[in-house]
Order: sequence, then C-alpha cells, then structure tokens
Amino acid sequence: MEIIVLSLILFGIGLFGALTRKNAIAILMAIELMLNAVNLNLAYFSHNLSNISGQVFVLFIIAAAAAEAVIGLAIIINLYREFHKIDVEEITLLKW
Amino acid sequence: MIFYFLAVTLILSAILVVTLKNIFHCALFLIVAILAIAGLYFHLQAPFLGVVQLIIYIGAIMVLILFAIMLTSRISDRLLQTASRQSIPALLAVIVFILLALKSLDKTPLPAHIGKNFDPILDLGRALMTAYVLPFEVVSLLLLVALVGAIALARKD
Amino acid sequence: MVVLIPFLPALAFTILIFFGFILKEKAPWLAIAALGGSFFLSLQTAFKLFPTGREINISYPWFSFAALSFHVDILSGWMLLLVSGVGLLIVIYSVGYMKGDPRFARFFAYLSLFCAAMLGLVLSDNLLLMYIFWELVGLCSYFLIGFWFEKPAAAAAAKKAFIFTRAGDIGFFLGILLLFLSVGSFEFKTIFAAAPALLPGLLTASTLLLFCGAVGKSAQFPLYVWLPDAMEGPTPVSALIHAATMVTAGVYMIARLFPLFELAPLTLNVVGYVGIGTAIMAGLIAVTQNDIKKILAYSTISQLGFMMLGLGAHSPHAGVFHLLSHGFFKALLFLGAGSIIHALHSNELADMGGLVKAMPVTSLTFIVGTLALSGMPPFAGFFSKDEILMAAYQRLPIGFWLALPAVFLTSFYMFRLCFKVFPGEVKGHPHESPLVMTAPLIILAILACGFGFFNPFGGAAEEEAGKLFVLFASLGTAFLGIFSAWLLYGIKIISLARYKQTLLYKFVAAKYYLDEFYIWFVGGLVALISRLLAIFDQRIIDGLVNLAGLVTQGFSALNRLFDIYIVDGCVNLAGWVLGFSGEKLRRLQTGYVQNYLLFIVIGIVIIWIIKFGL
Amino acid sequence: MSLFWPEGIVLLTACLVLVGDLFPRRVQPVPIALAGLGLSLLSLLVLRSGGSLAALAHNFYWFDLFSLFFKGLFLGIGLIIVMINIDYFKAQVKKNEGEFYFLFLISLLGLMIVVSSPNLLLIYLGIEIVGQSSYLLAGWQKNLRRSGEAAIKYFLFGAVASAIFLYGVSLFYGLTGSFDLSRLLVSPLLSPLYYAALIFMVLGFGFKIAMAPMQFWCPDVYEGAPIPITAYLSVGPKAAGFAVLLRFITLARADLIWLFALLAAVTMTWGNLVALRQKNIKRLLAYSSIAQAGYILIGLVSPQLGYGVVGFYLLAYALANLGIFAIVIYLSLILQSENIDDYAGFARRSPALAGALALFLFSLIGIPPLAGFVGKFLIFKAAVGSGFLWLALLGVINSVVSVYYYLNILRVIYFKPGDETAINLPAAIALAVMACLIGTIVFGLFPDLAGNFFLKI
Repeated sequence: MEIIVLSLILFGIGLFGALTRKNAIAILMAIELMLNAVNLNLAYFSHNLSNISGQVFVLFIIAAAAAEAVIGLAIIINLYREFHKIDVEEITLLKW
Repeated sequence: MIFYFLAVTLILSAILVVTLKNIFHCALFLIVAILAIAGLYFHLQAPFLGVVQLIIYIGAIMVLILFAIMLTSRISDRLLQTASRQSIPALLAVIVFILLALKSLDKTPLPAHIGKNFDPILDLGRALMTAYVLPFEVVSLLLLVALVGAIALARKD
Repeated sequence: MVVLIPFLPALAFTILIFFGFILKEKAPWLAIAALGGSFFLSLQTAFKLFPTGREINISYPWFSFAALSFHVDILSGWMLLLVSGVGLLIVIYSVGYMKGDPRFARFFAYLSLFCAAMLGLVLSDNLLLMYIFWELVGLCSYFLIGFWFEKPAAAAAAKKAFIFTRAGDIGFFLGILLLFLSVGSFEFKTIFAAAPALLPGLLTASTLLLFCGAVGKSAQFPLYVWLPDAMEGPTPVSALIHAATMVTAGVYMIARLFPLFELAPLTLNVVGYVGIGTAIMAGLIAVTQNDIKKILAYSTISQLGFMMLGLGAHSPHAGVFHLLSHGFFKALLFLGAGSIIHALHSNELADMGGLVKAMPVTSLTFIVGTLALSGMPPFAGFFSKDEILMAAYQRLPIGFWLALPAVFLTSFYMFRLCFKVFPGEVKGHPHESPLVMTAPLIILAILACGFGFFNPFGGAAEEEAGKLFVLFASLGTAFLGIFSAWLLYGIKIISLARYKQTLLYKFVAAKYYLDEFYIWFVGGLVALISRLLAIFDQRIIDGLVNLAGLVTQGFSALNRLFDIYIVDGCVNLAGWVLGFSGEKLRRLQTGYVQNYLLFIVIGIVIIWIIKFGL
Repeated sequence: MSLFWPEGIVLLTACLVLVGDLFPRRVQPVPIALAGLGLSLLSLLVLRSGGSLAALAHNFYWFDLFSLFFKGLFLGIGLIIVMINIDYFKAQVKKNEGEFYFLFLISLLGLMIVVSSPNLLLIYLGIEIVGQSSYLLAGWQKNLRRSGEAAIKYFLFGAVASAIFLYGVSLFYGLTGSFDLSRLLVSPLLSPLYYAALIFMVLGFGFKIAMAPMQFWCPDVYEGAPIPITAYLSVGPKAAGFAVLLRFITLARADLIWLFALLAAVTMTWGNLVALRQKNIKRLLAYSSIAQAGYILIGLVSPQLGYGVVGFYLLAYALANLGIFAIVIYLSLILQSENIDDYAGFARRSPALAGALALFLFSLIGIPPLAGFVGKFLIFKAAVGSGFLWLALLGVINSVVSVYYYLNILRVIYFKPGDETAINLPAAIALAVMACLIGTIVFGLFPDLAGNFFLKI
C-alpha cells in the first residue's frame, strides 16, 4: 500500500517535471522518473500477487526506456544542431 | 525501516531532479533516485530487477544523458531557468491529479498479499525463455530501431 | 428496361467526362441521344403502365441491409416523363445557349449526370437509395451552379446552395436512420406496412426530420435563401434544376412517402403552413425584384410553397400535379428569360422593352408561360393550382385563405414583369434566338397550354362542395393581380378608364361568381376616379395608385429586410460563432509542447471528476 | 508457423533494405520494399483464404479476421506510402534512404504486432516500435528546422503519453493480476482505481489516434514532418490505435461507452472548428484527421457493431486521405508551397488530379456514392442504434460544418485564377492516386466487397 502511494507521488513529481522543465534533456529525465514509478508499481504488485509477469514487464519497460532515451537524445542532438538550443519554450515555429 | 529510508531518499532526490537549476546536479540526483529504486526492488524480493536497474539505468541510460548534456550545453549556460511559465497551473493540476488518485485508491480494495513464494531469478528466467519468448524477440526489434535510427539521425552528413 | 432510364445519361456522363475533349462540339449529341433514349423508355413505360395501373418493381441485392430496388407507378412514371422530357428539351436548348463556352463538353457531362441522378431518385424504392441520389443531385447542382467559376458570385452561390441543402439533409439523414432503426428496413413498402404500429411520437419526429430535407432541397422557409443566389449559374441550369427538377425532389419525396406522412397529421399541418408561408413571403419579395431571373427564382419558391400546401392538405396528387405543370411552364419561363438574356446580355428589367416586336417567338411563349403560372384557364397552371386550392379549402381552410393573397401576388409580379419587358419602345438591339433555342420554347409552350387537360391522377370525380367558390376566388384574385399590375405598370394613366372598362366588360362576360362585387368595387372605383378626375389634378390619382403600389412594395421590402437581417443574420451568426470559436480554440495550440502536456493532465482530471465526482 | 508469413516477409524486407544500403554498389531500397510489401500482402490473402484462425505463442498472438483485416490495411497503406514517397524523397530528403525505408517497414511491422495481440505487453512493445520509428521519421529532414521541431514535440508528447499508458497498465495488473485484455471480460472489480486504469490506457491509445485531450501534437507534427510521413501518421498508427480500442471496448463491458461518446463529441467538434481557420494544407488535414477520428470514435459506442463499422470507416478514410496526400505531395513538389492559397488555378493545370482531389474530399465529407458515405452512414446508424441520437446529431452537424473547409480547398483550386501551365505527373504518384480513387469508388458502390472479405458489417 505504501509503495503504491510512493509510486503515485513519484509519478506526480515526474509529471510536474515534464510539465515545467525547459531543457529537453531535463524533461527526458522527468519522464524517466515517471517510468520508474510505473516499474515500482509493477514490482510491488508482482510481489503482492506472487505473480512473475509483473517483473517480466519491468524488464521490458527498462529495455524500452533505454531505446527511448537513445532515440530522444538523438533527436535532441539533431535539434541542437539546427536551433543551437534545446529549450522547448523557444521551439515554437509550429503553432496555431 | 529501510523502506522508509529508501522512500524518503527517493522522494527528496526526485523533487531535486525536477527543481534544481544546474542540469548536472539534476542528473546526479536522478542517479540517486535510481539507486533508491534499485534498493526498493531488493526490498520487494526482486533482486534481478535491482541488478538490471543498476546496469542499464546507471550504466547505459545515465551515461548517455550525461553525454548529451555535455554535447548540448556550454559551460556558461549550464544553469537552467527554473521558473516555467506554467509552474503554478502545472503544480495545481498535478496535486489535484494525485489527490484524486489517492481518493480512488482509498475506495479500492486491493487484492491481499498471497504469500506464495517463488524463486525470483529462476522463475523469471524460465518465463522469459518460454511464455515471453515472442515479446523478447519484439523488444530486440525495438532496440534495433533505436540503434539504426539514432545513428542515422544523429550523425553529421 | 426501367433501370436503363437513369443508366443511359450516367453512361453519357462517364464518356463525356473522360473523352469530352475529343468530342468537343459534338459532345451535346451524346447527351441528347442518351436523354432521348431515357425519354423514349419513359414513354414506353408510361404507355404500358398508365392504362392498366400496374406497377413495376425491380430489386437487385446490393449490400447486407440495403437492396437496389426501383419502383414505377403512376406517380414516378409521370416524374420520369417530366425529368427526361424537360431535361431533353433543355439539353437541346443549351446547344445554342452555351455555344462557344470553353468548357462546352463538361457542361453536358454535368447535365447528363444530373439527369441520371434525378431519374434515379425518382425511381428509387428505398430510403437509402433515395438519399444517395438525393445527395448526388445536390452535388451536381454544386457543379452546375458554379459552372462559370470565374465569377466569384457563382462560386459563392454554389457553395451556399450546397451548404444550405446539406443543412436540411441533416434532418433527412437522421429521419432515415430513425425509421430504419424502428422498422429495420429502408424499403418503402416495409416501412408503410410497419408504420401504423409505430408510436405516434416517433412517427411525427421522423416525418418532421424527413421534411427538413424537403425544406432544404425544395427551398422552403427558412432555408430558401440559396435558390435566388443560385441564379448565378447558366440559365439552362436554372431552368432544369431550379425550376423543373431538383427543387421538386422534396415535394416528390413527401408525395412518395405520403402513406407515412398521412399517419402524422401534425407534420402535415407543419408542411402545409410552412408551404403557404413561404409562398406569400417569396411572392412579396418577387414584387420588388428587378432582375428577370431573380423574379423567376422567387416565383419558383412561391410555387413550391403551393405544392407543399397541397401536400399539407392531404392531397399528394394535387401537389404533384402542380409540380408537373409547374415543371413545364417554369422551364418555359426560364428558357424564355435565357433567350432574352442571350440576346441582350443583361438580366435587368430596365434594359428590356419592346421585345414583343424584336423577339416574337420568345415573347409569345413567355407570355403563355406567364398565363400558365398565373393560373389562367385553360393553361396548365390553372388546373393544378385549382386542385391545390380545392384540397386546401376542404382540409386546411386557414391555408386556403392565406393562399388567396399568394395567388394575387403571383399574377401581379408576373404581369409586372411582362408589362415592363414586352410592350413599348425597343431598347438595345435584341434579335430572335436560333431555332435550336426557340424550338424547345415552342414545345414547352404547347405543353403549358395543353397539359392541364389531362389530369394525371384522374382528378376529383365527385362534385365537391365549394368547388365553384374556390374556382372563382382563385381566378378573381389572379385577375385582380393582373389588373393591379396593369394599372401600375401597363398603361398610361390617361387611358386608364377606357382600358379598365374593357377589362370590366370581360369580367362581366365571363360571369364569374365575384362579378357583383367586382362591378361594385371596380365600377365604384372607376366612377370615383372619373369624378375625381374632373375635380383634382391627375397627379392625385397617380399618387393613389402609386400609394397602393408603395404599400405592397413597402411590405415586401420589410419582408426582404427580414430575409436579409433575420434569416441571413442567423446564418451569418452561426458562421461567425463557429469561426470565432475556431479562432479561440486555435489559440490553445500554442506551439509550446508543455502546454499540450498540461492540457492532457487537465483533461484527465476533468474526465475523472465527471466519472467520480470530486 | 506459416501464420507468421506476412510479418516475416516484412521483417526480412526491412533487413534486406538495411543491408543493401551497405554494399559498395547500393541496392535500391524502393523496389525491394515494394516487392516485399506486395509479397506480404499476397501471403496474407492466402492465409485469409486458408481461413485458419488461431491463438499462438502462449496467447500472445491472435490470428483472427480482425487482425487480418488490419494487417491487410497496413500493407496496402505501406505500398501507397512507398509509392508516393519516391519522388518526394529524391527531391526533398535525399539522405539515409536505406535507414528510412528500414524504419518505415519496421514501423509497419509494429502496427501489425499491435493489432494482433490481446496482451498489453506486446501491445506496448508494438506501440513503442511504431512510436519510436515515427519520431525518427518525423525528424528525418535534418536540414529543416520544423522537421526537428516536429520530432522533439512528437517524442516528448509520445513519451509522456506512454508513461501515462503504462501507469494505467500497472494499475490494471495490480487489480487483475494479468496483462491479458481478455481479463476485461471477467474482471469483477468495478472499483474507481480500475476505471482510472482503463481511462489511462484509453488515453494512451488515444495518443495514436489524436483523440481529445491527446490531439495537440497532431497539427504541429503533421506540419513539420516530411509529407509522406505525415500521410503515414494520419492513417497507419491511427488505424492501429482504433484497432486496439476496438479490442478493448469489445472485451470490456459497456462501462466505458460514456467515455467514448464524450471524447468523440469533443474530438470531432474541436477538429472541425479549428480546421475552419487553417491556411496550411498539412495543418488543415491534421485538424481534418482529428475530426475524422472523432467520427470513428462514434462507432465505438456500439461494441457489437464496432468491428465492421470502424473497420470500414478506416478503410474509406485511409483511401481518401492517402489520395489527398499523394496530390499534396505532388503539389508541394511543383509549387514548393503548402499554402492552400498557392494552389490557385490547379484545376486548369491538371484537371484529372483536381477531379480526383474533389472526389477524395467529397468522400471525406460523406457524399454518396463514395466509400466515405457508406462509412459515415454505418457510423451514425450504429450510434442511433445504441441510443446515442444526440451524438449522431452532433456528428451530422459537424460533417456539415466540415463541408465549409473542404470546399474551400476546391474553391481555391477551381475558382481562383493562377498559373495555368500544364505539368507532368510522376508515374508512381499517378498510380497511387488511381489506386485510392478506384478503392474510394468501388467500396462506395459495393461495400460488401470489403465487408464479405474481412468484416461483418
């Protein structure tokens, strides 16, 4: 029970970070926090239900998170070459 | 006891990750948070997850992030502007979100702990090699996409 | 066989749209051949069916819950004749009218497709099929109204027509769905069989929804505003679409589904009152118009209102009879107007005059059409209008009394037009149109003269109470209209008395029911005038006559203001609200990705609160 | 094992394309991709006629008519996208062709995985494959700022969306002890948290279909991405998202229908209203696709009819949308502009293409006898049949509002004077437009052709 609340708070913190950080890499880090909250939930339920599939899912999420980080950073670096900044508040060519 | 220590560490470092001005410090506290979570995995009798967490998150993802930070920020502008235009609405929305979730959680009876024991490493390995073999193949595809795509996108032409 | 009727023009369309650029000047012959074929087949079908009263049903499987089913009975048989016959004449006429247009072949392709869709609509025996053809007809009219797309007004008018008719189609579509879900079939027969068992509320709701479609397509209040604008299209198009065929689709639909509408008396009342209201309003507006095609457009709206009145008075036969005769003479009037426009290159009444000398054939046929429209015996309009008034007199008395002013207005504005255009000095350099254009006029004029004598649905056999009264009331008001027009626009004021007396004489000779009243009224008026003539200056009479005209015109101007500011205003308001909210919502798309993320969270919170409360 | 042929062929083709790029004398990826997709489609048809249905790999993979239909749809979409991409790629993107087609094919494979699995783990991995490759493809025009911007926005939005989705998955797991969607059928727990989990998951899929409140990425990404990728995003991942939602809603009890009705109403109204004010064709099409997603969502309120109705609408929508995008690609190649106002006079430069564009737009509006009409008809019928008359009414009103902006495109290309020199048309684009046109007309006239083969309408 405590772990669910803990994970919820962690998720909320990550969400807050994703909503307010300006640096794209910092947003990526906040998203990692959210994913970790999910993993924590899954590990707890897996333990609680004595069911291995939750742990397996965590492994897959970690792998997917790694792939996501690689791709995200590639996109960010590519963006940096064009804009010379990675501040998402200033990357607003496309709007309305 | 150890649980509360890990929990407090986790929350504090997570808050620091999303509020600190220096992005390097953020990354360092993210490492602390990840370590705390690894500790929680051990606490939840999932040692394999803990190890994987250490190896992949710290060994791969965090290293990548630190590299990216160094590639994209000059020393002069390593400090982030923290005051986002929408800090206050975001804070309110997130708090309402958490409160609503807590209220739902309060009203929901969770399945009780079953207490059947399983061998965390042996069973995990067996599951991965039998029932989960298809997802296992698919996730390798995902990693291939990341590899090929990231190289193609990030290299200078 | 019957299926070939819409198929031939559809085939012509396919060939013309792809190979029109090869055929060029020869393109119309293909369209004429196809429509000629359709007309011939329709005639054949009619000869087979009409004497025996048999019906033809054809059905092919199409997809899971709808079949391609067609049905010919007397009603649809006559419609087939009207559409293919008038369509054929108009296509022939267009050969002359559209000569030299850069998209000559394209025009005939669209005309063929339009005829195919309209014939399909008439034949279809199931709601879904009817809806499909209904929309196709609307689509073709979009292309045809906007045919001269170089003119911005034409492009705007095409879009306006499309959007307004589609607004009506919302109701039509939902009505169809509602019926389908309560009956489980689109087939007319199944629906008619199941209808008596349905809840009255459901019946009323679905028929009202269906009527919405008719309001859009048949240009009834409050959706009629598109029709006058649609006059921006080539005149043959106006003749075909906005007089003889497309706008009648709504009337036809209600007549076709009459067994259903009959079970919903409330709906029929609505139909009748909307119809007569439209007839009066449009008639009043027509009085103020100075564009020859606009007058005809408002007149069409007004006549459609009459047809609706007929339907509302439980007499689909009267409505469709008027539909048919109106189809002939209104096509005639539009083509005549087209002939005049073709000669003078102007739509304005002010540019016209003395045409009876310069364009005798056009003028004479036009006058025949006018007489038919005004309901003068023995022209077609007289018989059909009379049937409607008769039906209204018996079953919708308020509608009948309201119809009389509309009858008055009809003859008034039409003769106003005639008096302005035909007699007097020749203006400009008009010349008679070529034979390819006048021949259809002559044929239509003959139809407008003779059609009334064979009432397609057998007419009312038994002597009905009040028949004579209705007859005289309508004729009297019609003559009053002609008379007023004549006073105002026909003659010089000097010769007023003499002409009036001749007219008076004719009245007496015809021995109409209202004779005494008329003699008293007009005679008294004449006597008064002649006495006043002695005393006062001529200008006072002039002033009095003008005053009468002014009152009429002022009233219709008010009506037009209502039209512009209230009806159009509501439409514009709706458009503005949509545009404005679009503009406001657009501003939420700030381009700032974290705003978007915040909106997600807010969205989740809102959904959560909706589901579980706070 | 033969059931895996379609996926296997696509995977093999992707690898061939990637490896072919490495040889000193480069192997052209386009013919390989076309051949592979064609072959895969063929094997799919063979499988369909074989009629073998099965659940494989420990219930991770289902071979049912539903997934076969969607796989066929994706392969068809893939073929058309490759065709319309050829000339655009040569003229605009130029670089990394092998990797481009590799990612594209893998992304198609991801879509096929998503629609075939009832298991949330595999669905998640499939979505990630589709998502990650789409983020990369959206940013493929490295020299263009807006392409990079599209990629980063798409990426950040997608990452947050998938985190929300996963959070829902974790709660679902905690309450049911399984990742299998068939657990929805038997779930005894109607607790608030369970609903919250379902809502999170629905929103996660909603990201792919640009459903409110997850639609914000859509216009920005559509405008910034290379046009063939925009075309792909507007049909491929969208169809997959709907496929998963369909599995979801048909397995769940009627508990969530109110949510779909609400979101459908908001989504279509939003898309249509904002589309009224757009000048850029890609942005306009983005809002139009949001609106169309709203209509399709209406179909979900009727679970028993959902499969056939939504499947058919997606087919009709994909045909029309791909046709429009093919023409837009062509226009952007000759005009170097995506501004609708610059299309003036196009009808006289190429009457055939303008006519095709008109037909596609009419199909999107829902004019009979085109496929879009049948789709709309089925959708609204399903809504009224499930007692959502208000939703059907709103949908029909919306479709009338949409007439305004669709016709606006026609007004510009037909009614505005502009450059009128005749122009020649690349064969591949012509072929793609032709295919979409034939499909739009044939499925409009004979809906059962699609219905009998794959769906039950």
